[in-house]
Amino acid sequence: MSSINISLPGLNLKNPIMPASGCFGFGREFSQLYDLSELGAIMIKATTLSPRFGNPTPRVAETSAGMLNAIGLQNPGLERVINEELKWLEQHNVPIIANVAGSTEEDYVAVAKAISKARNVHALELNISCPNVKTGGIAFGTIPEVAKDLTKKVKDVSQVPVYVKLSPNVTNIVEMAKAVEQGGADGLTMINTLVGMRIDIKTGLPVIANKTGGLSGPAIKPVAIRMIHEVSQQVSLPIIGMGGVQTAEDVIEYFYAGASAVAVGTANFVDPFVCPNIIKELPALVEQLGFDHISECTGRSWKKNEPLAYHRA
Amino acid sequence: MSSINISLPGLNLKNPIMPASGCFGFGREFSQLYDLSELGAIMIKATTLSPRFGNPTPRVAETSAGMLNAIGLQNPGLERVINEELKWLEQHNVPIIANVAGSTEEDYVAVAKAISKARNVHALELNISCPNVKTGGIAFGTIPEVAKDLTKKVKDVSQVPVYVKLSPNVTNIVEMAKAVEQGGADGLTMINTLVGMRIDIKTGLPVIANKTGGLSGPAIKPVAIRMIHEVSQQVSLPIIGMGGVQTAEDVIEYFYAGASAVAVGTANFVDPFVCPNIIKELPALVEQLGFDHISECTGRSWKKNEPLAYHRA
Amino acid sequence: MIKQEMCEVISQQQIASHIYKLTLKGELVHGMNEPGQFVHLKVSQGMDPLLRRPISIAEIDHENSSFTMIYRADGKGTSMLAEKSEGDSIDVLGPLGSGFPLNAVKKGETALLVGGGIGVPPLYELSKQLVKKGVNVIHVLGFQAREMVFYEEEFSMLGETHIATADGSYGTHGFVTDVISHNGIKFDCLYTCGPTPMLKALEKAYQHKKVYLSLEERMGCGIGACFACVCHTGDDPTGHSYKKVCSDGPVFKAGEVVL
Amino acid sequence: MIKQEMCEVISQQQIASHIYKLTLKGELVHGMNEPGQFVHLKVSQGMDPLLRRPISIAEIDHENSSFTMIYRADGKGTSMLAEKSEGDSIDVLGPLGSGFPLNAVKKGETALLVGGGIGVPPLYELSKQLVKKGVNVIHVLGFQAREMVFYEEEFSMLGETHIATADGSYGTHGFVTDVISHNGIKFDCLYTCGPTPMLKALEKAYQHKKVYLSLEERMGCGIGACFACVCHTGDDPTGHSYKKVCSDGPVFKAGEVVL
Ligand SMILES: Cc1cc2nc3c(=O)[nH]c(=O)nc-3n(C[C@H](O)[C@H](O)[C@H](O)COP(=O)(O)OP(=O)(O)OC[C@H]3O[C@@H](n4cnc5c(N)ncnc54)[C@H](O)[C@@H]3O)c2cc1C
Ligand SMILES: Cc1cc2nc3c(=O)[nH]c(=O)nc-3n(C[C@H](O)[C@H](O)[C@H](O)COP(=O)(O)OP(=O)(O)OC[C@H]3O[C@@H](n4cnc5c(N)ncnc54)[C@H](O)[C@@H]3O)c2cc1C
Ligand SMILES: Cc1cc2nc3c(=O)[nH]c(=O)nc-3n(C[C@H](O)[C@H](O)[C@H](O)COP(=O)(O)O)c2cc1C
Ligand SMILES: Cc1cc2nc3c(=O)[nH]c(=O)nc-3n(C[C@H](O)[C@H](O)[C@H](O)COP(=O)(O)O)c2cc1C
Ligand code: FES
Ligand code: FES
Repeated sequence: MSSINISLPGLNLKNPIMPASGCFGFGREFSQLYDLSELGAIMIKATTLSPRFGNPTPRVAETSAGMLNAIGLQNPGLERVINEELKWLEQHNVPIIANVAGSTEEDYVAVAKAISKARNVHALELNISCPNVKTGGIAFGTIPEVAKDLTKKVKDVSQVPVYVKLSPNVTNIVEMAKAVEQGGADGLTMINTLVGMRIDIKTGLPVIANKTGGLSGPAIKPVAIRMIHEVSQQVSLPIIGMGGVQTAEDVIEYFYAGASAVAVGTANFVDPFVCPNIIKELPALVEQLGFDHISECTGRSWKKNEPLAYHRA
Repeated sequence: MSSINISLPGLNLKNPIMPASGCFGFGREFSQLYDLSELGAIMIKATTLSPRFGNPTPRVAETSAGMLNAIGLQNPGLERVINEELKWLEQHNVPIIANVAGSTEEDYVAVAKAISKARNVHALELNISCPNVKTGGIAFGTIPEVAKDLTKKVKDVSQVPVYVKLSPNVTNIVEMAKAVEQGGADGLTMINTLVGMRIDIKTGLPVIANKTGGLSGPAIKPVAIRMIHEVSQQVSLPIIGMGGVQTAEDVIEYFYAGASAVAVGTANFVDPFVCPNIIKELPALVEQLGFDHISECTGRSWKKNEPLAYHRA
Repeated sequence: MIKQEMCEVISQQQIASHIYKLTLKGELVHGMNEPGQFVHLKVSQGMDPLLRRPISIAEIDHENSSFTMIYRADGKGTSMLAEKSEGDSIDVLGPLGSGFPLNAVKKGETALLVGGGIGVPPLYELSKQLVKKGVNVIHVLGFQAREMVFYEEEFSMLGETHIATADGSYGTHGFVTDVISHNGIKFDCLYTCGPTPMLKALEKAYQHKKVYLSLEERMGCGIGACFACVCHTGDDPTGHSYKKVCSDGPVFKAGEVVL
Repeated sequence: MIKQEMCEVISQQQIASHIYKLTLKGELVHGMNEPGQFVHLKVSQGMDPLLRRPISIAEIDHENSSFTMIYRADGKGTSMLAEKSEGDSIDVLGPLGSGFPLNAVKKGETALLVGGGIGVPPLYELSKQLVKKGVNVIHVLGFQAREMVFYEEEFSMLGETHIATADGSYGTHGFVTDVISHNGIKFDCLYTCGPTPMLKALEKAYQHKKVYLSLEERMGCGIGACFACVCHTGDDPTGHSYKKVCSDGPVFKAGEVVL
């Protein structure tokens, strides 16, 4: 059986699989279903300085092989996340990646500074790409200079490595990646959701109260794979890939594209045991493909040009 | 039964349904299956100045609720399109929208000038958004000023109204739409495909020889709906919507978002009779929804805020 | 204890216009105790449709390890569900949420159960359990029209049962609230499930009474992790406090959350 | 005449490792005349998977309005196809493409039919039609291993039949080309279908002979409209001339297109 442990800035992971931010809350619910320490890491729900209620409902809508969400960064706020959620998570032996959100630079910096001190937070995920908040936010995720500056400011105060979460809703994703690399990012996570909308045929109105929402799920996987394939060849930061992952095969596709770890979002709603199931299947699949260690898969699609020897018998 | 005829610049359509460019060739194959004059219009395959063979195969790959293609604008070139394909199409009583492509401004202008003179060409579709050609192209579809200039130059020589086909692979679609509006466009068609990739788990290499391809099909519908919803509120040009349309209900969703007609691409491969089937179902659906004319549906989702009275019994 | 299990279809039958009754067998039945809980169903193995569908538990049969749901086949998912037949299996996640509190009424007291359309099903198990406890039950069930009425007989066997239809094609013409006031129905506790306007009307009409309402909301996870289904709380109607319909509900005490 | 029709499954059975034989009934059978044509199947009603799957016609039975396909259940679509059983219906588009020309050989002449793996099936109908015409047929069929061999008996009943396996677990060890030269097989016309390396080897080895090859390519529409499946032509190998595998092929004369 091949090895699937992975070492990334700040993160020594027993396996490269982690639930994506916003799709796993703070872990409490899933802890009733399985042992959270089976996970490589957990990306917790976005945390903002003050508590946020988020958007009105309906907040989700189904689409073909995907879903839209406009939760609007609902969370109990920095203080309670640290004192209640992260504290509670300490009983589980699993590194936490804290998703940091805000609408001003000051917000981001304040959250990053405080949350990066929490004992079990091993890395930050700088969420400059949430499509579901009206104020400010958008510039952070779409203007390279702005993203770079924010990254720098957050890096200055963070006690742990900073991964920046990129938005796919841009003309030039490489430009964004390079900018945050220059800003001092330790890694990238990509992709956040594509902005989308559904309109109810019966009412004539958008299904989601916020009108637009973020498109996630298998539908967006080809976009994510393309962007990671492109970015991983142009920057030297490790990438945690996400978007539509449902199976161990999907994980390998992300690695081949250039990812070094993978997050699972929407699929947790379809099959709550998807993460432990993938973790169980991964070592055998990596071996079957002829690799001793999963890290050999990273960037395979652009590093080598000849096909693998392996073909399913 | 409600009416579904539609009047747009250059186009008096008996119905608002037309096959999308590249998914219907020049109509010859489908003419063996049904009478082409049933269609509102036909958007023919992209035409370039010189013949193009296109990309190596494999050129297509399936994705979740979608597909990737990298045909690479294969076509027999301007001269043969005019003398053979458009000539052949003359026997069918259906307006043609000619999709114009190129890698330089001169190419575009030359094609537009000549093809707009063809007797059955009622409008041009300026393809500034093909993701599958390596040279030049990309700037036309992503830089507002460049798109505006090109539109202006093409408008200057075209004998028929010019619709500009927008790429979804941009940060700000409204900016692009406004630019081509200023360039003198008579209408918009949107969206072209999203750039995507799939990697074969067995070979470790991209499935498509060109590596990246354009993502189409139901998977991208929420992105298209969102963009049309946004653009239709900001520009005053009519929009021909496309992306994942498979049913009469999808057509209505596009109209509600802000479209005035709809093109069907990928679905022609799934069900070759999809266009005539939608055309058959549409009048009854429009009536069931409580409209006398389908044009009342255009922009419903942002023009009115109260839900429709209609609920399926 | 929430479980995920492939449950076998024991029976499926159409019982009214577009309304189906589906009985599944599975070990997770033994985790079902409170009436008013629901399950989250994956109706196809592939990704069309992608998400699960929340459906209430209408009847629990611990002895046979089976449970019954009643649902309306309307959209894609429920229409596909209606095609399942004996021997097929369905991926079930549940039981989910917290249901109707039985201890809100005592033996000998009267409970009024008010259901609207597809909100009727969870009241059936509730009624059975209340009757077993010795509670006197009265049912008021509202439907759109005659052809959508279901389970009248089943409810009648448990207690007094009134039917209202919106178009007057069956039972009383009008709303459930009309039925209650016209008949001067008295009760100690009211349990209800149905469309939000109905819940609102009942909450308003019986402010001074013990009222429990079962809510519906679009869901992602169904287990409390995604924040798709939140509502404001009654004591902080515009603030940050919230309840999740899927895990804190779907049943709430009147006033606990903003409808 | 291309038709789209919901065809009924008459029978389905597994005939070798991962290999299935599927017989469908439908009126479009009456449009099938040339061996080597294919159909485009939609294996599910929804969009998972979205696209059709091209599968060759292995046997045509005009009398019973039925036709048979033989396929390997490998990916998602063919695996779902393997789950269909008697009475189910499948959306079929076809017949498509142009097949093997029967008139390339005359009565009394010898035709060599060479198939590799899942390229074997269309040769069966071809062989039957050639035999009916009075042509002498010889079959050389290559497979990966013993457990993947199928239709040996069926082909044997039509003419001399040689089997080769890549791992030597059955028949001759090696490639079909080895079998042909080792046995000194003589023929007037060669028909072949299988993996591209095999086609290339045969094309090269028998340049002076009449050779017809059936190609495979990833398809979109299957009817010639999308330009997914084009290949360069032999007389203009790097230019703009092209042939579409789906509509000009899948069968081409050797040299007509670039493999
Ligand atoms: C706690 C709870 C219990 C329920 N119990 C029952 C029951 O016992 N019987 C019954 O018939 N229905 C019940 N419903 C409603 C049922 O979930 C929807 O009718 C069903 O999800 C519609 O799915 P569809 O595929 O037919 O429709 P589609 O329109 O294809 O659904 C698209 C998406 O919207 C969601 N959706 C659509 N309508 C609703 C709705 N009313 N509530 C929540 N999500 C919705 C779907 O789950 C799906 O994600 C319940 C809902 C909730 C929240
Ligand atoms: C003209 C023609 C005739 C064929 N006849 C037969 C036959 O008689 N028996 C048989 O077993 N197979 C045949 N094939 C191959 C068959 O089409 C593929 O095995 C099948 O499409 C794979 O689908 P999947 O869902 O199992 O695999 P997936 O990997 O899920 O398929 C993904 C996508 O790739 C396409 N694809 C994958 N492999 C191939 C391939 N080898 N050729 C073309 N497209 C492919 C699929 O159609 C689909 O669009 C034929 C192919 C062609 C072009
Ligand atoms: C309901 C929901 C809530 C989400 N909330 C967040 C969030 O708070 N912060 C964030 O960075 N991403 C959030 N995301 C995006 C996911 O983390 C992930 O990037 C995206 O969904 C793509 O992965 P998937 O296709 O596996 O879901 C959310 C996604 C969903 C579906
Ligand atoms: C195989 C294929 C070829 C295409 N070729 C062209 C083209 O030549 N010119 C063009 O403007 N768009 C082309 N498109 C894009 C479509 O016209 C359409 O914009 C897109 O596919 C979205 O619609 P759909 O989801 O209905 O397919 C092509 C799409 C496909 C799938
Ligand atoms: S549905 Fe996910 S929190 Fe309720
Ligand atoms: S598959 Fe579309 S042209 Fe051949």
